[in-house]
Amino acid sequence: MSPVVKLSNVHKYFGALKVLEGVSFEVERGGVAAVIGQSGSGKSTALRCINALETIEDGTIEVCGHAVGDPKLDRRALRRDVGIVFQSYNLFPHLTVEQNIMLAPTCVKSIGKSEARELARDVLAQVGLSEKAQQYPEQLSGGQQQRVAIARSLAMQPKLMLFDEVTSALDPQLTGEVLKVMEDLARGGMTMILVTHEMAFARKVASQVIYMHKGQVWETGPGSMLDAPKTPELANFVGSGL
Amino acid sequence: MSPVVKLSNVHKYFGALKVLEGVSFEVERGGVAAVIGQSGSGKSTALRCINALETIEDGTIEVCGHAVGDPKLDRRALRRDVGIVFQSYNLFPHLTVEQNIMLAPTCVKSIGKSEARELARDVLAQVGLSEKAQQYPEQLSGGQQQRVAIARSLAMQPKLMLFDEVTSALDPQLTGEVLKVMEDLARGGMTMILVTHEMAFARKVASQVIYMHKGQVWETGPGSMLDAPKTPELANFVGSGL
Amino acid sequence: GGSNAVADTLADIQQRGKIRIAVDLGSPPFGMTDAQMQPTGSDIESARLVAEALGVELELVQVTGPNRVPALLTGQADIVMASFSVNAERKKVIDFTDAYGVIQIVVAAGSGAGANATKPEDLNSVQVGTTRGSTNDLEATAKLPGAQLTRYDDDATLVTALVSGQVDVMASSPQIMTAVNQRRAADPLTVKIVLKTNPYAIGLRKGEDALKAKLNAVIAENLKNGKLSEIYNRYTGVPLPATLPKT
Amino acid sequence: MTTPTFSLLHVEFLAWAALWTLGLSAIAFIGGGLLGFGVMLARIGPSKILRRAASTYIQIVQGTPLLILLFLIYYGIAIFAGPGFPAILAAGAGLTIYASGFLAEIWRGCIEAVPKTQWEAAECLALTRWQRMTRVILPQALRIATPPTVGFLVQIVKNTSLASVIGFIELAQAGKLINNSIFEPFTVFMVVAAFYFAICFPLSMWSRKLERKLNVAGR
Amino acid sequence: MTYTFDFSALLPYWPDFLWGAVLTLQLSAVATVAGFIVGTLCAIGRADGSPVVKAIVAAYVEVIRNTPLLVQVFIIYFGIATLGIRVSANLAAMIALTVNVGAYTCEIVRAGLQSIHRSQVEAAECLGLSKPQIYWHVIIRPAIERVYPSLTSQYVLLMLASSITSQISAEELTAVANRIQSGTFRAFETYIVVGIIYLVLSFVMRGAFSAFAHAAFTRRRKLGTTL
Ligand SMILES: Nc1ncnc2c1ncn2[C@@H]1O[C@H](COP(=O)(O)OP(=O)(O)OP(=O)(O)O)[C@@H](O)[C@H]1O
Ligand SMILES: Nc1ncnc2c1ncn2[C@@H]1O[C@H](COP(=O)(O)OP(=O)(O)OP(=O)(O)O)[C@@H](O)[C@H]1O
Ligand SMILES: [Mg+2]
Ligand SMILES: [Mg+2]
Repeated sequence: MSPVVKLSNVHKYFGALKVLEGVSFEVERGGVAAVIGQSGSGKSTALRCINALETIEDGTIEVCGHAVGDPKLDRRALRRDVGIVFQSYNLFPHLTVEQNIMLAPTCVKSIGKSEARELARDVLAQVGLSEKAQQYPEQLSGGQQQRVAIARSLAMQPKLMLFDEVTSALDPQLTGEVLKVMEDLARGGMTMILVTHEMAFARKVASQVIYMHKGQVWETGPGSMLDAPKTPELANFVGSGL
Repeated sequence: MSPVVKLSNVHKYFGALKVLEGVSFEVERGGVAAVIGQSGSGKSTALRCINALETIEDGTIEVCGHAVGDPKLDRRALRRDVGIVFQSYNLFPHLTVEQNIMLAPTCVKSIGKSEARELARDVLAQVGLSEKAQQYPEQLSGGQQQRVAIARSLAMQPKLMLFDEVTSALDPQLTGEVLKVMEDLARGGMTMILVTHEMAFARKVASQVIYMHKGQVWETGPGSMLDAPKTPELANFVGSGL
Repeated sequence: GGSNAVADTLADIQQRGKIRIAVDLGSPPFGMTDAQMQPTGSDIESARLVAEALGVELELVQVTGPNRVPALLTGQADIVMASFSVNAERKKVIDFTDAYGVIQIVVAAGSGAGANATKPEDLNSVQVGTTRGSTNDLEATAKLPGAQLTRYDDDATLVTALVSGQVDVMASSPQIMTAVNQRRAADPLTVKIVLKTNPYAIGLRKGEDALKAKLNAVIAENLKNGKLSEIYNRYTGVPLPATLPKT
Repeated sequence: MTTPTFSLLHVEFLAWAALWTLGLSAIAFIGGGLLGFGVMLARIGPSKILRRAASTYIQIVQGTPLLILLFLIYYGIAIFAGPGFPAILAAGAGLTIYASGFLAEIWRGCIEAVPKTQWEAAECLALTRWQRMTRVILPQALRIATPPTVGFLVQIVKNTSLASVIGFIELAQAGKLINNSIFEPFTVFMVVAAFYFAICFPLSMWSRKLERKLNVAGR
Repeated sequence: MTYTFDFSALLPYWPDFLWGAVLTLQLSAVATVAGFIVGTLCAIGRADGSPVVKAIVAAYVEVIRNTPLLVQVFIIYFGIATLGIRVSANLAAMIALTVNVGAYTCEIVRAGLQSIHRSQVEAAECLGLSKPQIYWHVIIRPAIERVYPSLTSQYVLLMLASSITSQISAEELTAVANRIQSGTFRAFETYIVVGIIYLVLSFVMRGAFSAFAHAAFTRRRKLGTTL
């Protein structure tokens, strides 16, 4: 079985700044990869490259059979297979929760209104927000908004979900709500890559931990690697991080 | 010797809200009064009344010989004698550090440019920022900005200095820098009133502690009073505060 | 530059059953509006005559003085009837029919500056109002080199300036002077110097020989039957001279 | 020849001319809005050439006096499109071009005021460029764009007065005509000014109210 | 198309174009400086004046902003004369443009004044600065710095709008154009040339404004923030 995501020797520069310097890793179907590392180590950039939000200078990225580096890449096809959730939710403020969720299925997959509404109901139930369908984003708490953002991605029934520090703007209680949703997803067999600062969560949910440092994959392995770091950098990171 | 500051039975309302309800205290020349109390107890308001930034409804305030409650008060004369430093620095962003300091002496005291520049050099040395004279405020750290604000007040050679929670926007290290400057000033014999949350500092520097509660001076005495509160409110405050 | 001779505007006019005549409603009494704000004036009446004679409908195209030649060259109008004085510069780019009226260019002044002027030198460094780009402007520019010419966009603005006292001397037609004096009773203008007597005619694009011939015939007939003179007299207060200068 | 004084008849004449001013403004606003929207799309679009062209267009329109623009259009249309073009179309075309240059720039600012992350989020949901624009960005930009757009409408109404120089009879030209028959410049132009004020002031107030509302909503 | 372009006919007139452009720049420069002063004073009056002053300034701003410049030019030129004062067309044009741009400046500067935080004023009060000193050192300078881009656009628009004053015989660029085209009968060519001259003038003006900003706003220069 081929991996869902495969990065090989990816290089990414912002002008003179080398942000990714030969990043390689792969994630199997149903795998949950937790990407950790200091601020500025290139975690978000790696995620954005996987979703073709950034172009790369060198190396290859294959995602669900799409060659992401290829200039002829069909971005919309890629994005039908990949869902991404950001730290800052990015819900559309002028649409209700339900409309937020229905937008992409109706526009992109040309699903009928009523079917899309049913879909919305399903994913909202999945994130535990069935009763908020008619609210506007600003009427929701941060944690609820973040769960709607996840639901919105889920409605496209992606093969891969990317999460970029989805809890770091939330207080501990709200964080708990969102982590629970993600745990459910993982248990349901979704392939996921999550950038996170929640070591405990990474340890518990991730099938694979990727420690990034200075734009490189410094260490990678199962969750237990956090308890026995091989490099001094990870040891230092884990020690200070929690 | 008459006190530098004397408040007698001061009342101050904001509309229906009674903020000061009969506040009386005095500070001798060379004295350092630390005003403590919960948020909303009227500490800042008391300080602003002393400097005629607020008008009072009843009572009298005498500061360096000026009758502050008097409608015929010469505010500019008062302010030549009183310096005040706020929590939010309030430096002028379009002027360099040196220009910030020189502004009032040249405008108000009609001192010549070169003399004012020398003065600026002196007070900057006093707060340990000689090398920052040509920088703009936004190029400085919070602690440095706060020290410039103190220097700016000092340049007017006031007889009394008021400090309103000057360290509460700063992290511990920067707080230390600013407190050191204030300690030096106290040791140099400056009359000072400081609103502060730093109990340890109050205990160490203040010749007199004023505990405000619900718009009144609830308890007052030497620094040692903090170790043996007479009222349950102060006991509670000291207990929770540190 | 200029135009070529392929176009036959007369045929066009007859084909569409309508003639577009450019008039200037800002130059009383040749073109102006009446109390009901309808176009009126000797040029407008004459334009009606022309349209009638051609047996076509009349469409008035409003232009200002400086726009008269461009209106022709760019085809905004078929012909121009707007106290359009004949002069050599204009003849280089457009064509004129025979004259159907005359217009004098005079310097007129009130009791202030220029009151005693009898020759152009008397107007040195005196402020003289005129209409930008008109023959008056050209004439005054040439003959009053020492004067301070103040140029307004149209006659109406010139009249307003004279009435309101912004200028006290004008280089324009006697008809403008009459219009001014109706509003300036306290200090009426009188003619000081006659700079030139100009025939004015219908302006048309070059090479429109058929149209020109037709218009000349219309003018000749209406001069003979006295209609043009009657119109001229009605609006300017004086009859047309017995013979008009050649154009 | 008698010289009438300022009368109700003239006010009525001005009122009719004011209707022409409104009509011309409407043409300019609708035409300018459509053209300006297109220019704005080109200005923020993916094609570098179109972006450059749109930006040049905007700079030229914004850097040329409307008066000159009107002259150019008036004579230009006649030269290129043949004779017989009514003044209203020339005036309408001139004002349309003028309005499009400014509206394009105003609206570009509003669209760019929608956070970049909204574009990204829409992109990540696999929406096409057009869908992103119409479903996500425009509805949000609309809110921001309303106050300055209404504000600009005032500029258009006022600037229709320049159409008088090419012989179009709107409010200002009507004023000149009346003045031409009665010579009371001060009265006539005061009344003309009052007419403009009556049209523009409510628009200005409306624009300000919208702006305040937007600021209170705080985004 | 029965029209042949001929720009060569305009060549002999280059000094006229030049002088027209010079007068346009002069008109704009005077109106810019005077309008800036008028507008700033009005903004202060509106922010800090008595109710009467506030009402007068508000009325001035609203009337000017809601009526066309063309009509303002006529009223001022003929209105002043009706009062018995004779001014030259250039002076009347300058007055009209100043009155006009003053109202717009007032609005822009007012926004700038409002953007200065109260605490800045308080700090200056506590240092004993007098009201005029506070206005000059702490409020106006940073406020102007903040709204400088809007002011720049407004003054460039003013320069373009000055073409309207040709109607009352000010011999600026557009008036020159009208005269030249009626002498050469090359209307289209003339207006194209004049349009280009205006474009150049507006670039020159923007350049001058940014040079001024570079010299005047030392902080921007030092910190490298763009305006
Ligand atoms: N659009 C951009 N242009 C230039 N530099 C960028 C851009 N985006 C990111 N960078 C830089 O790339 C580096 C890596 O950024 P990235 O956001 O990937 O880090 P991160 O690991 O996600 O950090 P954090 O934990 O703070 O989110 C940083 O130094 C950042 O400043
Ligand atoms: N300008 C004002 N208008 C109305 N109420 C005010 C104003 N300034 C202060 N207050 C109210 O007066 C009360 C006392 O305020 P003050 O700022 O003096 O408290 P404080 O002791 O300094 O508190 P903190 O520690 O939070 O600074 C508070 O309830 C506050 O809300
Ligand atoms: Mg990141
Ligand atoms: Mg306080």
